[in-house]
Amino acid sequence: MNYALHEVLEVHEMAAFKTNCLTKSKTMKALVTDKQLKDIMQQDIDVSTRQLQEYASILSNAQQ
Amino acid sequence: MNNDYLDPINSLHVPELADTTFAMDFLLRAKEGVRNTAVALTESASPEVRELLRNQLIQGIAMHQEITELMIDKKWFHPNELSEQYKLDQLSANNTLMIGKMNLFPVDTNRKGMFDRTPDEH
Amino acid sequence: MDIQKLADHESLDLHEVINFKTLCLVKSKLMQGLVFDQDLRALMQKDVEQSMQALGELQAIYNRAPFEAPIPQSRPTPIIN
Amino acid sequence: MKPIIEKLTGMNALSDQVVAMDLLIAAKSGARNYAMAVTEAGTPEIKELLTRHLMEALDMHEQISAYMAEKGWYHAWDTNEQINLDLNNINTALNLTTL
Repeated sequence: MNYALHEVLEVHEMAAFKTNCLTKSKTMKALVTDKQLKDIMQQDIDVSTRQLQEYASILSNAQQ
Repeated sequence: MNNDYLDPINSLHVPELADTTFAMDFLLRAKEGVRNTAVALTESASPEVRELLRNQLIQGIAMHQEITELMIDKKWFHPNELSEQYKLDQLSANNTLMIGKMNLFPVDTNRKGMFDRTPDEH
Repeated sequence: MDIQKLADHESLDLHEVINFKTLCLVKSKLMQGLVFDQDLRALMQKDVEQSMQALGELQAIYNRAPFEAPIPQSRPTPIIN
Repeated sequence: MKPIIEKLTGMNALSDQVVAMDLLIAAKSGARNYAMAVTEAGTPEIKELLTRHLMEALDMHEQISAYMAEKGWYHAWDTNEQINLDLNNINTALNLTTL
């Protein structure tokens, strides 16, 4: 592992926050009627999914 | 070291001490600047304001990076070796406490008399 | 609605950012006289230049705050005598 | 599907407006969290990643606030109007029946 402890902790923090957001966006999208809002949420889901995958790879690198 | 600010023994290691302190101040300012700009960005609605703040945010992050690298380079900052950093933290806290105990400005610092009239009035 | 004016909340945040930038600029400028390491000094000078540019841009946009007013020559309340 | 869920959960107050507001607040706190994280990162790789994510969060925030302004759910330039809207929303939330 070549990351500093505090950055790993920050990434962990962001990953937890983003996981929460993604879960909420995925479930709430079903409750939304407006097409435009649905589109924005889908976009948020796509971006968050990719970001979480990036975090997962950093976190697994950081694991000793 | 002793508490006499005029004793030359106290000037030992002053350059290192001063520079680490100033660099740390610089780093903290850069950090706070990035955070402040990001908060302001999430409050702004006008496109011009957003554009301006976004550019300044990117610039701020770059400046923060440069300061971090300089400090690591000069061995003033050890983000990857926590016990090294611990030693520095404790040393600078001790030194600063010592400065805090010194009587640095023994005479009256009121210099308002130097500013109360223009030279022509004499 | 006057499109040229800024919104209340963003003007307040500009106020915060401008004051912070002003303090940073003055610190980076004055501390150059105190530092020993010349690399650090050079970086501070770079910060001064960037901050001056940034502060000028912020001022220009701050002009459009809803509470904008004519700027006096100096501070209105003197502290001497 | 929506009316059924609303009936079942009693959440007919969970309108698009509430969802959009939730998204806006998430984007906003996301951007702030990212700014914190960027200034804690030292490894260039992590810093670049977080900076990119910060910009994406800001894009999302911009998009969702523009959308809400368009729908009349967000009045950036009219504080009084925004306060009226807030008071309305507060009342809606207070009058929600708990499950």
